[in-house]
Amino acid sequence: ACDGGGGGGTSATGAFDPATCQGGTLTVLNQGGITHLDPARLYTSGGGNIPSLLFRTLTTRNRQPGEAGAKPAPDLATDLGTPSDGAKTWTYRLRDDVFFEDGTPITSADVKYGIERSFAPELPGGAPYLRDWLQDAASYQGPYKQPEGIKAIETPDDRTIVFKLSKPEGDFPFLATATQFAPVPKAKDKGVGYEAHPISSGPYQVESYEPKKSLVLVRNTHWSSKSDTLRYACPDRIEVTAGLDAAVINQRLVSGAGQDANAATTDAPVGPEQLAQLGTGGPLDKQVARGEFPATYYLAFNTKKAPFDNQKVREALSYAVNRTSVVNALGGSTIVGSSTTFLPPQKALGYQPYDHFPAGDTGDPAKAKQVLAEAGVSNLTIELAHSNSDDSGYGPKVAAAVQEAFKQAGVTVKLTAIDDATYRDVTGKPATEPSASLQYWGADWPSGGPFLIPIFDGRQIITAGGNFNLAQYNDPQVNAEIDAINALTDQSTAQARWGALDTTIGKLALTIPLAHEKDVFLFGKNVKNAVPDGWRGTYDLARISVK
Amino acid sequence: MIGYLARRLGGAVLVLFGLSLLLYGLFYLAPSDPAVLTCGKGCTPERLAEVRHAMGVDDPVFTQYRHFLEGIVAGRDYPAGPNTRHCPAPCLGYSFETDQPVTALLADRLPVSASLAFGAEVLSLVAGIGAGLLAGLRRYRWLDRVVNGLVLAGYAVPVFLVGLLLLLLFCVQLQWLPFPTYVPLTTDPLAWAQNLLLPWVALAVIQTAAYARLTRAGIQETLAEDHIRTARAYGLPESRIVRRRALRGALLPLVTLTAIDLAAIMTSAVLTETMFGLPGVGQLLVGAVNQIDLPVVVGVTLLTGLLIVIANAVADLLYAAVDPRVELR
Amino acid sequence: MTDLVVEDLRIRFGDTVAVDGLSFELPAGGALGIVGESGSGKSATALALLGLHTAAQVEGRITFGADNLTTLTERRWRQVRGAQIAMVFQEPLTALSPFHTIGDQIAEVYRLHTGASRRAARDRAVEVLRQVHIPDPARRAASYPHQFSGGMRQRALIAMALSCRPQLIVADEPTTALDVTVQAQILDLLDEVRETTGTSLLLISHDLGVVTGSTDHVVVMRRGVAVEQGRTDAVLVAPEAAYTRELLAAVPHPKPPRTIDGEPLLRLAGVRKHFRQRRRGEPVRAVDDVTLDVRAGETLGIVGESGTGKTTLARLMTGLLTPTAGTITLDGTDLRRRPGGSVQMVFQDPMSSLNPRRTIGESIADPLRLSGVRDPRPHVEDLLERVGLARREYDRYPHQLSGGMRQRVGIARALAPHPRLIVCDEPVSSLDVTTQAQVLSLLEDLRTEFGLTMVFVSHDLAVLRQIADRVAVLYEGRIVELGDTASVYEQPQHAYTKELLAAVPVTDPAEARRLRALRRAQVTA
Amino acid sequence: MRALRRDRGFLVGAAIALLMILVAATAPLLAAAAGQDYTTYHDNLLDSARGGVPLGRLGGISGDHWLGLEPGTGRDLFARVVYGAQVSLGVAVGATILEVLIGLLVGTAAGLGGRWADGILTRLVDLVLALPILVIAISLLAIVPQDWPRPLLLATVIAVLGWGGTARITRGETLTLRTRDYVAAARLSGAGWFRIARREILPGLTAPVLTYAALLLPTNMVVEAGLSFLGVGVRPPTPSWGQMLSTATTWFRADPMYVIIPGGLLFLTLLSFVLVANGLRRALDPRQSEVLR
Ligand SMILES: Nc1ncnc2c1ncn2[C@@H]1O[C@H](COP(=O)(O)OP(=O)(O)OP(=O)(O)O)[C@@H](O)[C@H]1O
Ligand SMILES: Nc1ncnc2c1ncn2[C@@H]1O[C@H](COP(=O)(O)OP(=O)(O)OP(=O)(O)O)[C@@H](O)[C@H]1O
Ligand SMILES: [Mg+2]
Ligand SMILES: [Mg+2]
Repeated sequence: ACDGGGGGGTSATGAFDPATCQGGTLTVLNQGGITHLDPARLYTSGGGNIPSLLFRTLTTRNRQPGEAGAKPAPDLATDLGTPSDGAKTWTYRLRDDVFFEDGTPITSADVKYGIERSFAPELPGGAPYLRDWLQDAASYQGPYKQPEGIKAIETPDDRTIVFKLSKPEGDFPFLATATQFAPVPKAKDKGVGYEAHPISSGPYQVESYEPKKSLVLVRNTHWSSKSDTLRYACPDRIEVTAGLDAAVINQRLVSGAGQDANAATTDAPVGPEQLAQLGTGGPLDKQVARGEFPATYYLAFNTKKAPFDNQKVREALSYAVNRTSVVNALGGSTIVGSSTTFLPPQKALGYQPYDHFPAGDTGDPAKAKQVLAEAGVSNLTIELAHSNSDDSGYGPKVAAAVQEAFKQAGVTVKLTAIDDATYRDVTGKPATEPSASLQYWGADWPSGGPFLIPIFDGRQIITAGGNFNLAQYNDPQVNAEIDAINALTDQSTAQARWGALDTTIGKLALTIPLAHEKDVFLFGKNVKNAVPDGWRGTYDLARISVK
Repeated sequence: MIGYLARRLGGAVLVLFGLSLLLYGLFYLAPSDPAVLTCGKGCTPERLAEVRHAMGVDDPVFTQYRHFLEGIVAGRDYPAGPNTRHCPAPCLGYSFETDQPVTALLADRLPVSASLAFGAEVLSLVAGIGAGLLAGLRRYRWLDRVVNGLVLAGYAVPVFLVGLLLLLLFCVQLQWLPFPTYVPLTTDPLAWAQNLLLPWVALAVIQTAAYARLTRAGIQETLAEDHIRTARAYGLPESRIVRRRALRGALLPLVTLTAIDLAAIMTSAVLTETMFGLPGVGQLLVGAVNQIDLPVVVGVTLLTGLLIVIANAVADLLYAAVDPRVELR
Repeated sequence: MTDLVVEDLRIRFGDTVAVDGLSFELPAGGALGIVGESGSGKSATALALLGLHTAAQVEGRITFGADNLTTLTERRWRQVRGAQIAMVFQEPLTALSPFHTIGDQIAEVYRLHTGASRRAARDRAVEVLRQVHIPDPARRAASYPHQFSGGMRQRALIAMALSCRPQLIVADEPTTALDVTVQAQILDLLDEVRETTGTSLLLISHDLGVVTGSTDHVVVMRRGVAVEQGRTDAVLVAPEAAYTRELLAAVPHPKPPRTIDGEPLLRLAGVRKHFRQRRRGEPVRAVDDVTLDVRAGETLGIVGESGTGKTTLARLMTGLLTPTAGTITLDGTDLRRRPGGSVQMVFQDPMSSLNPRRTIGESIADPLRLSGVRDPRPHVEDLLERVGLARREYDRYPHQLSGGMRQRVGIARALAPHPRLIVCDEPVSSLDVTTQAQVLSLLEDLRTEFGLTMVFVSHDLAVLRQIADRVAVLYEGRIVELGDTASVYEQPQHAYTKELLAAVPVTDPAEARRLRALRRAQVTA
Repeated sequence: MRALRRDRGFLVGAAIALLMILVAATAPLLAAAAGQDYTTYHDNLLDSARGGVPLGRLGGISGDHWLGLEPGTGRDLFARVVYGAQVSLGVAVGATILEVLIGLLVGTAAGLGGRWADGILTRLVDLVLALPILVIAISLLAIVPQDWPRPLLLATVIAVLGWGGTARITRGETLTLRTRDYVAAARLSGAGWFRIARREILPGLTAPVLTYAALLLPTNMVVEAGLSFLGVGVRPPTPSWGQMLSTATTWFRADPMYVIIPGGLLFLTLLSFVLVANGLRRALDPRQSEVLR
């Protein structure tokens, strides 16, 4: 059932020559806008699509299709970093030929300062890992209140930067792709106002920026393709328009009138309108990129609450679920695939197929009833929380599909809608956590760790809020295994053990995996080299050409 | 006149005050915490507390509201990293979500909504009055019937249905028009109009129906008035009577309506702006509500409330200007 | 040369026949009056003379000079209207366009018919305004109609009629909406205009007194038919048709004097009622320092022109309004503490005084129910019978009754709770003369039968003379004269009372001429 | 009333409106008659690879599914449409009734009350009229506890924000009615304000308020549809026409029937109500009837 991730569709990449792709204006049509352009405040997996046009980080996405693309690659740094002290210390050396948009060379102090800024409460929103991973950083309040800086980051010279971690983290090269690892010149830092014009280290710089509305990028003349082989930076100019309706975006990409022929999108997957025209051999088949971003839709049980403290009940419901209806509710089999595993089917994450509660695609209500009877439970009524918005992927439609499937097994489901904006807030606080809820989890980087640790590591149960271990599952053995895998710096060994761990935990039915994401994106008819990468499943703006 | 304006202004301030208090109250009662969204995924409780403090949402609601009022009157200073940011009066604060000053956001979005409302209003006035006149003068009975039918149908179609049909017909099927994007009037007037044409039409449908109906009724009503009979009794030709006498009386109610509607359209364009992806005030608001972006929600609401109040005052002034009988009180 | 000849005029609105075979003649320079009660087809006839009917079928012949008006084209009509035949309408408030200045409206008509220059037209407008005695006409020409009083508006309309020097002016009830004094002025003006310009005048009115002094011929209409016509002197002095006699008989006549020295029932001492105005400035002193006793058993008349505070005073007396200053006592106790139903009122507008959504029986029964009567229906039916209505009218709704019947219902309702005092605010002003006479005699009968005390408010001196024992003359909120009816009428003391009396239209042609002369003398003096 | 019986537009409108009300009232029976309910998924009848479009022609219309299927879920469209009628009409009618009640209460109180009461209530009405309704409705619906009965809540929210017009009209009418002489007559016979309001004023308010309410009904229906369109309307699996239309926007070309059926019904129902309102106004509003005479 798995096509191994990424790289389904587009034309042969062999014909594409990055050396002659330069020129033209690329239009990007997006639904949601960029709310922040400050590298400290961005939370995008692997530096995202648009930010990485501006910010170079210590490491970056490898931007290859398929499995190869799920690996980090050196960016500002000369390599993926040198671990020592059992992966508790990571040392990077910066390249010599990297400059800010004003021509000043980038130093290790700039990288350190960039990271320190992300600790300031004035600049919230970034990924939380560094607070946890760096030694004694949890209470650091940023350079404005504590100018002395973080001790755990050392810059012995202008080119070298050393990170001291509190525990072994083999995934550090993945984390170093985050925008928090982008350099920020202290002299240019305006705090909250910095994002109006962040100083670029990448191929483009900001010409104009209005949050959630528009962003215009032009070439950064101090960037050179010699120093950066991953970003092709073909268009001379990139104009992002945000706040559009998904259906409108896709219609525009299909009709391709005027400048729309040179358009692409980073956040509007195809809708049913276009799906009907895809795969029919029509012209649209040449304008589509199919990939897979590792992400899972699942149903989470709160095992601290009855009846889900009873494993049999969880198993019974795992039998009852009808994945076909869930897939249809999420947009059909072209843009989601049904899942019986928590890890999405990608090798980089360590995916190992399993189906502990085989019930076919449409569920096995008879078996579910039987298991419930075994457990001595009858006339079961449960509550299921979901978001009030279908855009989230855990909205009313999926909830209704689950409700209907459970009804077949004699289980009554009362749906509780929670406002989308507060959904994570409510479900992430054990005090307010519902007994069962629909959830979605995407990888911050393509590795088993960020997928399994927040969900199943017992030490990650945060009672005050922001918790993702919704089962509130705490097994010392599992915790120990997680630590052991974290210390591995060899990815293939790590992958195998993540997969095994997932298979083991899956037996407990702490969650019901429902489906995994697939990504089908259209692009304008003049757009070339729109190849989905293996990391995010979508094409990379840094490699697209409109010439 | 001055006294009148002063009284209107006083009333407006009261209404706006009530509105903002209401919103603060509502948001305070709401279970959602804006800091959670700002802080992002995996935010620890300690970090959340810090962020909440930095955003100023850890104060009691009355303190927050007081700061807000002070900001409007005297401006406010906000912590912003290495230095503080001064938000000059009338300060509506900074967006929780994007950290932009709300006043700037509003100033940025207003032209879009205003263009939308203005065009739609002009369109519906022209079409509505035209149709209403044709029907009201009853030169041809069948025309009256047709217009009447269209008017009723106009009342019965929701904006989003019209918008959708228009998009599909003109942008997808026929491709006569571009998918609407906002081009400022000052940049390219032609592109401005071309892009806004469909949203205008979509928004104008209901208004057109209302205007047609009003004009039709107004014309018939004035034509039945005594002074029209006088004009006839003194041999004035019918066309002149219609032009000089009846139109004035029939269009008078429209004058007041126009100003009020202009404000009403601007505030109710949420659906249209969302559907056509136009970056106007309505779209700003929908996003802000979803993101619990209190300063923006309050700002938009105050702005729209202010617009309605101003529109009402303008309507009264206009009415007094066109109808010599009216005196401002 | 320009005789107006109407032959066998028939006007039909669908099935209703408004005018049925009317014929009359109006010689050049003559003045013809048409009188008749409401709905008798007067306006229909006037509109036919100008070809202004849209919904009606008009048959018959109307010749005006050389033209047969019934066969004119619309084009030719437009040349006739305003230029040869001009019309003055009843409602001066609505007959002028509110959006244009008086001068513009007159000038527009003038320009249309003469093709004069703007300037000349403006000058002509000022000229005719001066001719109708608008003070400072050059300035007032720039005023809008709402800035004119009712009388001035009517003058402006007459000025408009004059502007193109027509051969005929048709005036349809030109004074009905005006005060008596103003009415007299307008009638005098029309007369003067006729004399100075030589136009003929067709004057329509429901009031015999109005046509008496201003016309030489009169047509009496009833239900679309002329029941009598002839020289005014002849018809009014020696009527032939029964209907004309009825009309003349219905005109109020002085009643034999009665002296009443009862105890004061209602006492008003220094009563004022001021209404604050929306715009800053002096409040309206609707009633200003009125001291007055209503004696038990008498009928006190209160007379005054529009806006002098009659209604306000009446409402004060019933307790519907509370005075700004002063005291009102009923039987020695403050009026505010009166028992419910002890003071009742009969209102002017019979349409608005009955709830259109309730049967008339229910309306009358209400006060009875409130005073604790369980089953008021028989009582109410008795009352209905007493005021001259059938018992079964109980279940009918106001709109199913005629104006006179409605007024009877209003009286029955006032009687129901056995009040000590009934205040009648212009109870007959909106009724036809004949109906008016019936209602007045009903009131008089009831007064004697029940020994009622009444306050009777009216603007019509003749009516008061028939019903009141004493009369108070109200002028700008003050009582300027108070005395026995006979003495007030015969030896008026106050100048205003004199003016009022001089303006009263009378049905005796000789008396009418005398009064006109008197007024002329007053004006020139 | 006789005028109404001769008004063809009114008769057609009333017939359709009655039919819709009947459909809404008997939704469970109708769905049962069709052998369907509005929650069951028919995944086997969908083309999952094409996003979940119903298989077969015309959105899957068949003997079993009279109006076809809902794309994406395969729920029976006929059942959903008739239940949707219940919600759409129920919310609109409920909101209208509430609005009229609040409006009547506030309007008569302001009209009959003293200068102070009138001043305060009129300010309140102005405030309500100045509220950007859609905006506040969205925030309100996001704030209230999610487990409250949704249609009731929708009706309440719409009414709470929308009673200003009724109140204003009621106040105006009351102000004119209270100057009528029959009110004075009632006072003179000793009736209190409450009795006057009930017996003399209220009957006079019926016509203007009824005609206004008749126009409010379709307006409220549009508001419900709009709120559902923006995703804050009724909760699944409860269907409503507005909600269907909002999902339908993504299926426009893939499954036109899913737009045409609820869109057409919404249009038809709104049109019928507008026709009824129009007829009522002509019959009850004397000003209008004068013009027509
Ligand atoms: N437009 C019309 N349509 C139908 N019937 C009409 C119309 N105008 C007048 N009538 C009827 O014609 C008859 C005569 O009306 P007309 O207006 O001439 O009476 P009038 O003598 O002027 O009465 P008033 O003193 O009340 O002005 C009445 O019965 C009236 O109801
Ligand atoms: N409620 C009120 N508010 C303000 N002014 C009022 C009010 N009622 C009456 N007035 C004013 O008081 C004055 C006297 O009015 P009132 O109605 O008593 O006159 P009237 O003699 O009855 O006139 P009419 O003959 O026209 O009925 C008028 O100038 C009127 O405008
Ligand atoms: Mg008449
Ligand atoms: Mg009066």
